[in-house]
Amino acid sequence: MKTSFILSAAIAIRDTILNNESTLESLDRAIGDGDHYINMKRGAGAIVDMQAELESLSPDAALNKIGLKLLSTIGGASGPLLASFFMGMAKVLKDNGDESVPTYAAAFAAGVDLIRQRGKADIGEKTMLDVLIPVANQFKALATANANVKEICNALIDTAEQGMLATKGLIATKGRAAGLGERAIGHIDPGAKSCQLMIMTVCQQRLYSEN
Amino acid sequence: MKTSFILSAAIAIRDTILNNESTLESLDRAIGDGDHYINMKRGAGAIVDMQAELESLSPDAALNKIGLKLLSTIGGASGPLLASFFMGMAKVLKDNGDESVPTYAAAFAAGVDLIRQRGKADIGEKTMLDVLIPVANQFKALATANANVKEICNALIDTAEQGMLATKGLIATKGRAAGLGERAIGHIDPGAKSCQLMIMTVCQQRLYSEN
Amino acid sequence: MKKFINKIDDVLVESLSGFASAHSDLVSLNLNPNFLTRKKIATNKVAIISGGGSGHEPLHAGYIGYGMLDAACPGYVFTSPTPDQMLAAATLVHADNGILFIVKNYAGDVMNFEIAAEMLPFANGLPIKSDTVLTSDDCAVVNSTYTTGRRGVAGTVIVEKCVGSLAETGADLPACKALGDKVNSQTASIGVALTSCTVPAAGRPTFDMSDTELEMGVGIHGEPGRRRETMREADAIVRDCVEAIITDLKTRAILTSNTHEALLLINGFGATPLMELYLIYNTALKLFNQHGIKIARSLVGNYTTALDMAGASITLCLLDDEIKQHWDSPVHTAALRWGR
Amino acid sequence: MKKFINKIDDVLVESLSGFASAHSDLVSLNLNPNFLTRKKIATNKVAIISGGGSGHEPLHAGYIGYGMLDAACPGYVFTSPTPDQMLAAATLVHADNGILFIVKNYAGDVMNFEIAAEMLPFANGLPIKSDTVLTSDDCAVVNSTYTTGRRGVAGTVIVEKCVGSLAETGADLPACKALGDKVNSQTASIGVALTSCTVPAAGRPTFDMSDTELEMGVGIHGEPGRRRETMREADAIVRDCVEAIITDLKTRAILTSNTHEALLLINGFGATPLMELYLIYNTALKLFNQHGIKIARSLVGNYTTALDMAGASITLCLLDDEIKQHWDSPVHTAALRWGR
Ligand SMILES: Nc1ncnc2c1ncn2[C@@H]1O[C@H](COP(=O)(O)OP(=O)(O)O)[C@@H](O)[C@H]1O
Ligand SMILES: Nc1ncnc2c1ncn2[C@@H]1O[C@H](COP(=O)(O)OP(=O)(O)O)[C@@H](O)[C@H]1O
Ligand SMILES: [Mg+2]
Ligand SMILES: [Mg+2]
Ligand SMILES: [Mg+2]
Ligand SMILES: [Mg+2]
Repeated sequence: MKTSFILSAAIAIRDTILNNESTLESLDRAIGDGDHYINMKRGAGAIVDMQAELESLSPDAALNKIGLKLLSTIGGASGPLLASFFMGMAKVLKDNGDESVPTYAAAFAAGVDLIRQRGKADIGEKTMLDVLIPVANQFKALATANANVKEICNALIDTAEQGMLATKGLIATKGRAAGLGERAIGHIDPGAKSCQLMIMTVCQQRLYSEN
Repeated sequence: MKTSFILSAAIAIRDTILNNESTLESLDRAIGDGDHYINMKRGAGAIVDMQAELESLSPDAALNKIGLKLLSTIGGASGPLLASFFMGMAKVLKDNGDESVPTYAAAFAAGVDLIRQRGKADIGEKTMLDVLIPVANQFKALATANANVKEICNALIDTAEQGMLATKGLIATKGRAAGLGERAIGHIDPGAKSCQLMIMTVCQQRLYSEN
Repeated sequence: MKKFINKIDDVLVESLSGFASAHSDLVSLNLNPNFLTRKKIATNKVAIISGGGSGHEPLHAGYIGYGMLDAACPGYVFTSPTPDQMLAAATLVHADNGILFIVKNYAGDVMNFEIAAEMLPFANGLPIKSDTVLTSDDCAVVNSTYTTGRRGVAGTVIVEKCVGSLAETGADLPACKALGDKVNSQTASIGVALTSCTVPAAGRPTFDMSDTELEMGVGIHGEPGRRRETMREADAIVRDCVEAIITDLKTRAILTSNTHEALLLINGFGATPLMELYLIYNTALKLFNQHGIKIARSLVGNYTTALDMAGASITLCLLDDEIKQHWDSPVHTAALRWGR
Repeated sequence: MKKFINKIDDVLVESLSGFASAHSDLVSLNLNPNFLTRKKIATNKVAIISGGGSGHEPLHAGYIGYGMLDAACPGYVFTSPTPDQMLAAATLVHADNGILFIVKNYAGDVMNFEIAAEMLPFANGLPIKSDTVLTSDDCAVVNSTYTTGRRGVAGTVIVEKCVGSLAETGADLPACKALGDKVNSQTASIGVALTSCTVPAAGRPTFDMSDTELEMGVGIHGEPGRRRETMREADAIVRDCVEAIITDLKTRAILTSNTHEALLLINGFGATPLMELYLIYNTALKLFNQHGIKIARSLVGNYTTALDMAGASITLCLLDDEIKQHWDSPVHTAALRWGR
């Protein structure tokens, strides 16, 4: 992975967020406090704004810096969680180099693991983890099975989408929607949606660069 | 005039006020603070509630008591003004007996005069006085001219209506609407409307008892 | 209309009862006629009594207590109280040093308080002296000899605070009246409504206003103001308010020198969040500074409301040493408290 | 959406600047990262730092000052602040005696403060001790091992007041933490919304609600509550709230004896007039009395708001001598002041 890929992915993510304003906003209005879109937009914008600063860094250093930036920019629940993700990823890349698919998978999993620890949450609690954990698991499995980039990307896009949709049927036991009990059922979790969108965007980006 | 007439007139006035809720309310909403109907209803209701107390009194004593009751019941601008009217009337009746039409006309004029003094207002200022002053003047003139009850009542009903309608074209220089300048034009003054309604009601009452 | 009320006829008494219970250390409530006094009647001072229609809370009952009012007479919502209330309140406070009524300049309030003042000497056979300060700080209504004049709005709080402070020192009735008149004349206010209020008994908004309009110069009863305008950004709205205030103070030759100290009150009408009020303050402060006015004292919050109206008013009171001293002095009421 | 704002991105800083100017005798504002401290940094005491999303004004900055907070970190509207804000604030206050964070129990706030606390020892090379009190008074959310638990709402003000008072006496960090936890556990709140709030950046109401509905158990960010119900008279609404509070305190075995003294806080969410809040108080007082609870202290007003939401919350805090003493002690902040 090159830092330039991170930078173009960041731009693509920012655009995806902006294009999904009403979706993200209405999901968080329904079972949260309505600020998830604004939070994500602020975070994504801040990363795009640091392009110059990131360019010259190694991918792990860039990801770490992205994590720190998100930590001081987003706030709310999603801020520290997404920050943890990038910092967890950065650490694995730093320790293991950044050139093999299994390393990427391990890095992704490490990022998700830090979210898990920070949020004291797990799969099935109607959070972003319902997207991230299945994706991390599948990424690892496909990397181990030596799947090619195209297979991996397509699979992760699907898995993210399924995880996101699955949150619809769940009662929340973490985050702001946890107060809602049964009333949360029928609504997709906003954090799950934004993570699904980001995964989709990065995978598509990777697929394009493949062609 | 008998006290019994005052009592039945009070009931008729109360009913008229209740029947004109939306008219009175929307007039005061437009150029005032929206409470004129509530104020009039409260006052009229209080008088009806004191029937037992008033029955045994002479007409002048009853009117004086009505004035005092309105003073402590209505509040706002209309309270002290209407109270003044009844107390002014009562004084003339007390001093002059209560059996001649000219006395009634003088009493009415005295009541209106007290309103004028209390409110420091005159005709043309877009207040209840735009109804009351013309009515008082005409009442006096007709009484002097020995007009009969029917003529007087019909004339006063018309004059009250004209005075009320005339407030529509005026800029207010007294009362709450005085702050509005040109914006008051096109709206009938609520106090003028309620006075016109009350005069009409009493005159009709008198016309029925004539038949 | 959605409000926390039971029967409409009970709103006032239930609310007053709640107020009196919540502040039972400070006030006593009398019902029928309705008035509130300090818990401990103060003696050897001019008694300061105010009152007016309800719906402007914390005005006036919230200002009863040490350093401010001795009693307050609440009328029905937006309806001035009746003379019997003022007489009963006056009879209960210590009146040996006379009574000063502080009355917002509305025909109804003026007349009802006037009648009370006329009846006062006969009320309990004692020759009680009284005088009245009419507050008329609203510069939205341009004064003229043809009108009953300007309305009393949020500046009333400053008058009550300063006069209350002076009365506490044992000053006599003419001195209290003089200070009240001075503070009133040095004060100018203007209000802006973003929504109407809803009188409970009426059950619907006093006026209609679209989502793209505002009412410039609105009264605290929802009376229409100078004009209906297009909604715009806060800075532009505040600028117009500040200009109106400056023009008023200059026209009345109150603001003459190039620099002046002042008290700036940003008052919420009931439904406007503190966040917005402080934003208004931020802009007003800068604009007044540009006019050479140094904001030496501030007050931001809901002090003279119009039920559930969204909107705010800006009040500027030019300070001199006397007014400043009486503004700063200790006060202990439900809504304004410092120094003790 | 009609609000007194300019550019949406500037709302927070403009409002904070206005607040800091209006209370320049009390607070200092630092921008980027955003935090406020007391004007005069207090020494030789545990520093009490709170913070949270904006839109709940006067929470928290309005409670900075003698007897309450040392600093507050405001996030964007309804969004918890970020760790750099807390670190910067902690670095500026006197931290020799340690820092107590008071944090409303929301995932975002908890995590951001947690990270700040973790980073604190490394922030300036000094071994700064810190601890955290999580407030969780909202009994609308039934606690369970499966959830992150109850939300912190208006009871936070009582925790901040009492802990702030204790810290002022020179008590150490564990003592402050213990009092905060105790006050929190003895407190229960529940809120009712009559309208939604509108987040400025969203530009439209967080939820839709018809003219005949209310939201029982709403959160202070407009989070849905226990259930959508039919609008009804105040007494019936208040009765349900009181029952919820009593049930909660009994279920948690906090309310055990037959008689108990308590503090009753009726908190407006931003757009509800004082008149209605006192009416609610009146009913709540009677109902709690019927449950053997004597209301020994009261607070009625907008203390923990949800922008422009019409609605109110009821908070009951069971008092003991220690809590009462710390509630009564002098406090001098923008929004709560007595005794000095
Ligand atoms: N403990 C947690 N673990 C994992 N994800 C969480 C947790 N709490 C909240 N989230 C995620 O955060 C999202 C909300 O983010 P956001 O709206 O930005 O913050 P906030 O809830 O503070 O307003 C939720 O939709 C959920 O996916
Ligand atoms: N100075 C005055 N002289 C005569 N009538 C007046 C005067 N001021 C007000 N009014 C009358 O009182 C009416 C308003 O009464 P009301 O709504 O009950 O009182 P308020 O204006 O105090 O709310 C006006 O429509 C007007 O007719
Ligand atoms: Mg959110
Ligand atoms: Mg009226
Ligand atoms: Mg009125
Ligand atoms: Mg949030």
